[in-house]
Amino acid sequence: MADATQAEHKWTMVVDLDKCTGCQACVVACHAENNVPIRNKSEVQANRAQHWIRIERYWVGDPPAKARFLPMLCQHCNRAPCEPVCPVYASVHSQREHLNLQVYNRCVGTRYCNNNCPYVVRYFNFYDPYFPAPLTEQLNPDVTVRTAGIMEKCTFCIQRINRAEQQARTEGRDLGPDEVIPACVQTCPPSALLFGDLLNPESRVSKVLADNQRALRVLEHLGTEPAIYYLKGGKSYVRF
Amino acid sequence: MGRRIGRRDLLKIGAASAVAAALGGCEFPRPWVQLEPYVRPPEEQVAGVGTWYASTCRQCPAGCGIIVRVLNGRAVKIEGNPQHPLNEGKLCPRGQAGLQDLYNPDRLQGPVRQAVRGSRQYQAISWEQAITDLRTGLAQAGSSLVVWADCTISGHLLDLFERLTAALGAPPPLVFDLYTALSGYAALSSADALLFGRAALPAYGVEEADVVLSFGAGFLSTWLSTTHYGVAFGSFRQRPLGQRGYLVQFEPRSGPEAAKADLWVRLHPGTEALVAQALARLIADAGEGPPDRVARARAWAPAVDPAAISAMSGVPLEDLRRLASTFVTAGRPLAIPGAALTGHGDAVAQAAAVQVLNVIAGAAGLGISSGPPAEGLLTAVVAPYGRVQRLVERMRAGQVGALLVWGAANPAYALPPALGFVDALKQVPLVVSFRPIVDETAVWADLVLPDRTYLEAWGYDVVEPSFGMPLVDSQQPVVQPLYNTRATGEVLLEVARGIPVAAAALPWPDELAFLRERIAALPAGVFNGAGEEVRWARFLQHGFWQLAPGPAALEAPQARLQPVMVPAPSFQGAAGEFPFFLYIYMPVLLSDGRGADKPWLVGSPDPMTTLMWQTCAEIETNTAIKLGVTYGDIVRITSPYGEVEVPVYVLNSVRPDTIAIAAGLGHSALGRFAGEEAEGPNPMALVGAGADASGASMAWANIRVRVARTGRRVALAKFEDTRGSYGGFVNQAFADQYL
Amino acid sequence: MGLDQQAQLERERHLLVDARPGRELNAMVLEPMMRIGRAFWPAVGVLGFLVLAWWVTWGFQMWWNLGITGLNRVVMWSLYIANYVYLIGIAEAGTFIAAALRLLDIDWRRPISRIAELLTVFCIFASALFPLAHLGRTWKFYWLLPYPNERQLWPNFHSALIWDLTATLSYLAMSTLFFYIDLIPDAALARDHVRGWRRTLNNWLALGWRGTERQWRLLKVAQLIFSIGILLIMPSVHTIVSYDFAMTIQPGWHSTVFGPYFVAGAIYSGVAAIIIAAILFQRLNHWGYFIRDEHLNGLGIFLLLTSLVWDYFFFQDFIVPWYGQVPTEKQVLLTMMAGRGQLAFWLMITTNAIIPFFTLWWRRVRTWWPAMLAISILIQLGLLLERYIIVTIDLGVRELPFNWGLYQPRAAELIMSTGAVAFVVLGFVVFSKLIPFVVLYEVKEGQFLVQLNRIGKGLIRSKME
Amino acid sequence: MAWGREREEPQRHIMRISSRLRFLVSGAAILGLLWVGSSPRARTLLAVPTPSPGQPPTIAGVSPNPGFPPTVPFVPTRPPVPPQPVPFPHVAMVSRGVPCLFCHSGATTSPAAGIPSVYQCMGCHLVIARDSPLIRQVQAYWEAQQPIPWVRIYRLPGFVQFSHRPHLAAGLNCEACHGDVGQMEVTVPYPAYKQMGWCLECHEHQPNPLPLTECQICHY
Repeated sequence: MADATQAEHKWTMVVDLDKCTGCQACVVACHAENNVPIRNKSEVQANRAQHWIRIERYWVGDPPAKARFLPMLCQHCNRAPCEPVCPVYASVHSQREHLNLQVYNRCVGTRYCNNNCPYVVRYFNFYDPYFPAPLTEQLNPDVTVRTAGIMEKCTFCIQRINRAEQQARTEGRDLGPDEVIPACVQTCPPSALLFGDLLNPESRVSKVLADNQRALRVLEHLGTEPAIYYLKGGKSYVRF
Repeated sequence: MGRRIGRRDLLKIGAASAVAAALGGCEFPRPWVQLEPYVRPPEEQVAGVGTWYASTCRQCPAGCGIIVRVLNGRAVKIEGNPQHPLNEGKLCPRGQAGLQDLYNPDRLQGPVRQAVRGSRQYQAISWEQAITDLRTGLAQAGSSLVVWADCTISGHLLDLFERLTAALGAPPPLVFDLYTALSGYAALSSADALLFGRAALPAYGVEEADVVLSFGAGFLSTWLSTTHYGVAFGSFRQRPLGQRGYLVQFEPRSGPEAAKADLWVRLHPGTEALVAQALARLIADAGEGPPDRVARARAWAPAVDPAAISAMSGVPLEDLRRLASTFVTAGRPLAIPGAALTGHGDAVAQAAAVQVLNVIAGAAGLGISSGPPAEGLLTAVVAPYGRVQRLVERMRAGQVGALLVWGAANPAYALPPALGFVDALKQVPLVVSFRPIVDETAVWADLVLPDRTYLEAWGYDVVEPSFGMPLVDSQQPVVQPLYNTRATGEVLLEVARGIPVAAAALPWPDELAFLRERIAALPAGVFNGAGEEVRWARFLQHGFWQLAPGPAALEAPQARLQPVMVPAPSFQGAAGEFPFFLYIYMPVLLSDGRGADKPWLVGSPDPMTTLMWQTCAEIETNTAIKLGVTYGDIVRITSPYGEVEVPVYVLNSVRPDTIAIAAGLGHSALGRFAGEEAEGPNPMALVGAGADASGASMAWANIRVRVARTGRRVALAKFEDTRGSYGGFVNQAFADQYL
Repeated sequence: MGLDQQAQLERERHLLVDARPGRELNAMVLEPMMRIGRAFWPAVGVLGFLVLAWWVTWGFQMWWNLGITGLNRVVMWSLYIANYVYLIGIAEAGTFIAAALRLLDIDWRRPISRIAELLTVFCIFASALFPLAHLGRTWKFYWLLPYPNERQLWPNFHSALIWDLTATLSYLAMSTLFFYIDLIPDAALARDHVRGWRRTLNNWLALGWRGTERQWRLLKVAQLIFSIGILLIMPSVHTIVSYDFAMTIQPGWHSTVFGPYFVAGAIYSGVAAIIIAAILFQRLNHWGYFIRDEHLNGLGIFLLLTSLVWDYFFFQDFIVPWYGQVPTEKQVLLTMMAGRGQLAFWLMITTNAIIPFFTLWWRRVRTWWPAMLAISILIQLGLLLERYIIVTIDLGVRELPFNWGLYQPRAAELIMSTGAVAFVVLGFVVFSKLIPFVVLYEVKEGQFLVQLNRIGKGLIRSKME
Repeated sequence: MAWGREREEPQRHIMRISSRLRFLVSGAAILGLLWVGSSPRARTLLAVPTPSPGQPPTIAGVSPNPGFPPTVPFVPTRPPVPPQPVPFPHVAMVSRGVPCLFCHSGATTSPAAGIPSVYQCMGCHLVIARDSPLIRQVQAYWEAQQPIPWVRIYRLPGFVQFSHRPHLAAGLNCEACHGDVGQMEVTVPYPAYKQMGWCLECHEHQPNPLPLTECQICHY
């Protein structure tokens, strides 16, 4: 769908699986920044937990198996499977930001996008969100509170991107290399998450991804061209 | 929270501020909202533009710096303070969730009195009334007053408490809570005192180490300064020149540390310290590695039999040998004593036994720490468990006239029921809780005088451990107080004015005056501040005050001490009757239960079990098959001291002979989220009243239990699909490809 | 055996040679239409209640939103979509069969084709409501329609859902008109022979039919056009329905066989449904004269044929991923056969493949109405299960094994599903009292065309063209 | 070949035509009803008209949002004017040369233009026009140290993330969106308010390398 040549930015995230300690800081930060409701127990028991970014825990090797953490959030695919299937263009691609958008007020809730999302990172509001006062005081006014019947997903903190861009535009300058930083990246203690503009050679992600042997993208064989690169675990030089 | 929200609830936000909050996804909002512009605007605030205030995180004693985004008078986001040397702009989930302490719907809105303890019938009273009651109570109690504080107490408040108790001739405040108890604060600092002659919490330079032997230390989840260790772990994994640290985790259960470790040694519970000693012995015997290290090893290694220890711990001898040589030949090896080994035997000796490895390794990997940075500034020192036991005795004997409980200490929840704290409480004439929310202790209190949350209150905090960077954090209110609450400092000063002896000791007009007087004593720091006003402004602006580095590393002891002897682990409960070992741990999100009242924490998945709103007993697969239980079966777990009923989560994160239970849930109070929505056991019910041999910490890690089926089931509130994420060729193919 | 005996035998066997006077036939058709039996009002009450429950549940669902269903974050399509595919399958088959048999000029179609067409009409109305019921914000359904609006927005014509909408609506229009055109002469008949409000109704429906030469010619032309049109459109429509699944990259759905596979399933379920309806009318209205063994036999053979076709495509649908050896695709098959879906799966195999195959070969079975009724009902169940498996079980297996899931329907889905079926039955019950249910003019035409001729010692049925 | 035949009778033609007409007319009527019911434009046409500026404010026709989702929400294109705590005449200020940004100072720096605080009002009106009845009301609020509960007139739905700052930076003046408030005795919304197409008319003709018509510009 998107054509990289006419994009202003290509927002990209790098996840260093070797550093991620699965501490859930990104999850909570995302809840705080994006007004993602916490679903109550009965909802979670019905497998309706709602976290835009989640830490998937897998076991590798023979018992005693080792646990591995895989942070999974919207991959902002360049060729996103969720986009062509939406009948009302609620899931569309941003040419300028090179992002995969979910337009809440356009969504009618066919949930077709989630069926077609191999990463299952799109969440549906089965009920209206419930924030008992004064928890409402915390809601971030820059982000829409989604009502029931609407799909939602990680936006790469588009509100932060827009704020930074408006700032730069009104100051009449270009956006700095690492001026934008989403909530999850900002809080990640071991800096397992990096974020930046891949079209800007000065950005951190560009430097990290420059001939990086460990970089891979999840389910790339499906041709989705995700915007999130994962750095597969490294090896120690310590002999044992 | 799946219940329907009236859109008007959301609209209140719009009404409360000059910017209509974004709301109501896709319904058009009601035609009109009312605006509430300022009468007299704070000059630094522009409607619709966030203002960042620097403060200190008080979710755990570490003292990370935070900056809070305030928009139209509402705190909307907490971030790490990028300038702060401890967390370098990063923050752990508990710190992120601090906002839900402030905006918790179950907060008390003013002082209340409870006529009948435990009745939960609170009637609101005026602050004047409350202060009069407290004053009379204190006057009657006199020297039999006891103050019980939480380790996250602000320095100035602790100072005021100390002055008050001193004036009344009462013992100094007791600082004790479950977080520090399950982290082994007391034992760890005593171990440092034993080895290095200075009682200070150890702090390890993980970022510099290249080999880290962690003996059950949860330093990435919930232990000492989690966020700093998280930052350090990042650089530990990615050292310059493409080097990568090597982490070995000795633990019966796999937490995030074992998951991230290059080698996870599932050793027998309770043998961590012995393994450390065996490693020291092997280093001394092998003679491999740098001569100075070998020399120190010969000097320090106790006379233990590695073969016996390998048999006892289940770690093969050759593995021990290889680990020993890896450790001694590494550039900057490091050994970290964890919380688990401070819960049984002689806690101090065991912690010291691990620290000995650092002594052997030399200064590089040694624990770094520093003393109190400035005169007149206080830091909370956790009391040894023995003192708690004695206090409970005194209470039971009726020798305690009044008990003031501040903060999240919550002894009624934290202490093992076997200790009989709640019964002893009945003998205390006056019990006052200062917690902003009614917790299990406040249920048994006569007065609840809600303090302000740390986002509404003043304070300072001496960072401990401070990793060689002596720091004083500033804590300032970022929003107007929500309710009719009063800072406990103010309450104390107010109360003291009516008690002659105390009035002399506490002459300050308000706590801010006292606080600024303390801060004025700060020596010149890295921020140049000419004059008190400027310095105070900088202190608040930056959120901390960094002083000239004090005595950096704990230097290795000069005199050769007696080698620390560690007894073989002894367990409470007969092996025949109680076949399983109980492993209690503090989960990342709930920690010791402070997270249970915050939906963001209790409703977010645990990293290992992916459970939300629940904690389960983690049981290894084959064990579960033997017991004939599976996911969600409720089992009754019985220890010599008590029993809990808990659902099963089959997880290969534990040894077959171990059952792991997370602390933090099982609340009977603490608001709707912890008390009603969340379900899980409080593993402290399985713990005995006894302390370890050194009396530093409670004996919570050497308990045997038995498991019995109840036949009941509960639906698990889990995130993962267990069929998918365990085994199966799909899972294997996926893991091989991407993990 | 004498000639008159032979003639007697032929008459018993074949409707078309068993000509009766027009008045008698009219009476046979119109009498049950006029008679309100004892069971009628109770039946209408029960069915009406079920339909009402359907609408009330839908109302609740719009108020509380989809939380009241059993959907979860992994399986976000469920019984609603399964019902949609199932009902529209029956619907398409109904008219398709009527049209196909007419073009092939198969004579046993004559009495039963109206049943097939009515089936279409009701089923397609019921099924068209399910995509709306499954929307998160049903009250915004019109955003799927291309209409000029102040937002300057149009629907996404890349989306299979839009194709689906278009196809369904066009088929709705087509089949309704087809049914209506066939109805006109019979409506005129009813108009001429009944009294009361039914006369007024049929008067409207008859559109002033007088049976002139020109009208008949126009009718025949129209029927021809619509038959051909339906024959062309039906496979395409149901292929498009299958594209809702085949166009995704979800393992188990991403299959090129889905198009013909769905079409086969649709015809299969349609034939079974027609058999059920035919038998019920034969029993309830005592239409032993119109619906005879020869009809059941013909339908039975047709059923066996479609069953075999379905088996073939089903097997195909397994073969392809099996050769592919993609882990997730394999996992889908395993989950169906040995995993969470196994009960439904093997039940479906039994009802759809095994039972028809081992029974329908024998004429005795095909003409024994209880057996046919039982088999057809089982096939209906099996085909609903098939759609259920395809939608929910496949969707429970995702590329990331952390996110597999299981869907379990709750009361809402069950009520709405039964309500939909009740709606179809209710439609039949009510309409059977409004319009003639046998295409009488076709029967008469057939009886006019077909007659017994004596050749030597035997009697031969001959049909004049 | 047909069964049964009868002779054509001329007068039947009329009947045929009339019946065909019946059929067509009824069908057309049904389709038309469907169309009207489904188009939001049609609903907005039914909306309550605004009193033109100068007419006394009325709250008649304020439709409480029926929180019930299934109905297409009733969105009056021209909402009626609510009563303000102080009937503030913008013309009185603007005609005396007070620029908009003097009171709504946030517009250049913030998403929100902001409402002046009572403190700011009194900054001038401690001395200016002290004894006008309206100012007296403001003084009452000031003495009580109470905020003036102004009612928001210019509102966007919650899912529109509007920011004043870039619009002013792009050189728009206030009247472009708010109407000529400076001439208003009673502040009424701009007629074409809240229509996305109306925003797009401007947005799609921007000189940016890419037109400002992408969804994430306003919706997130």
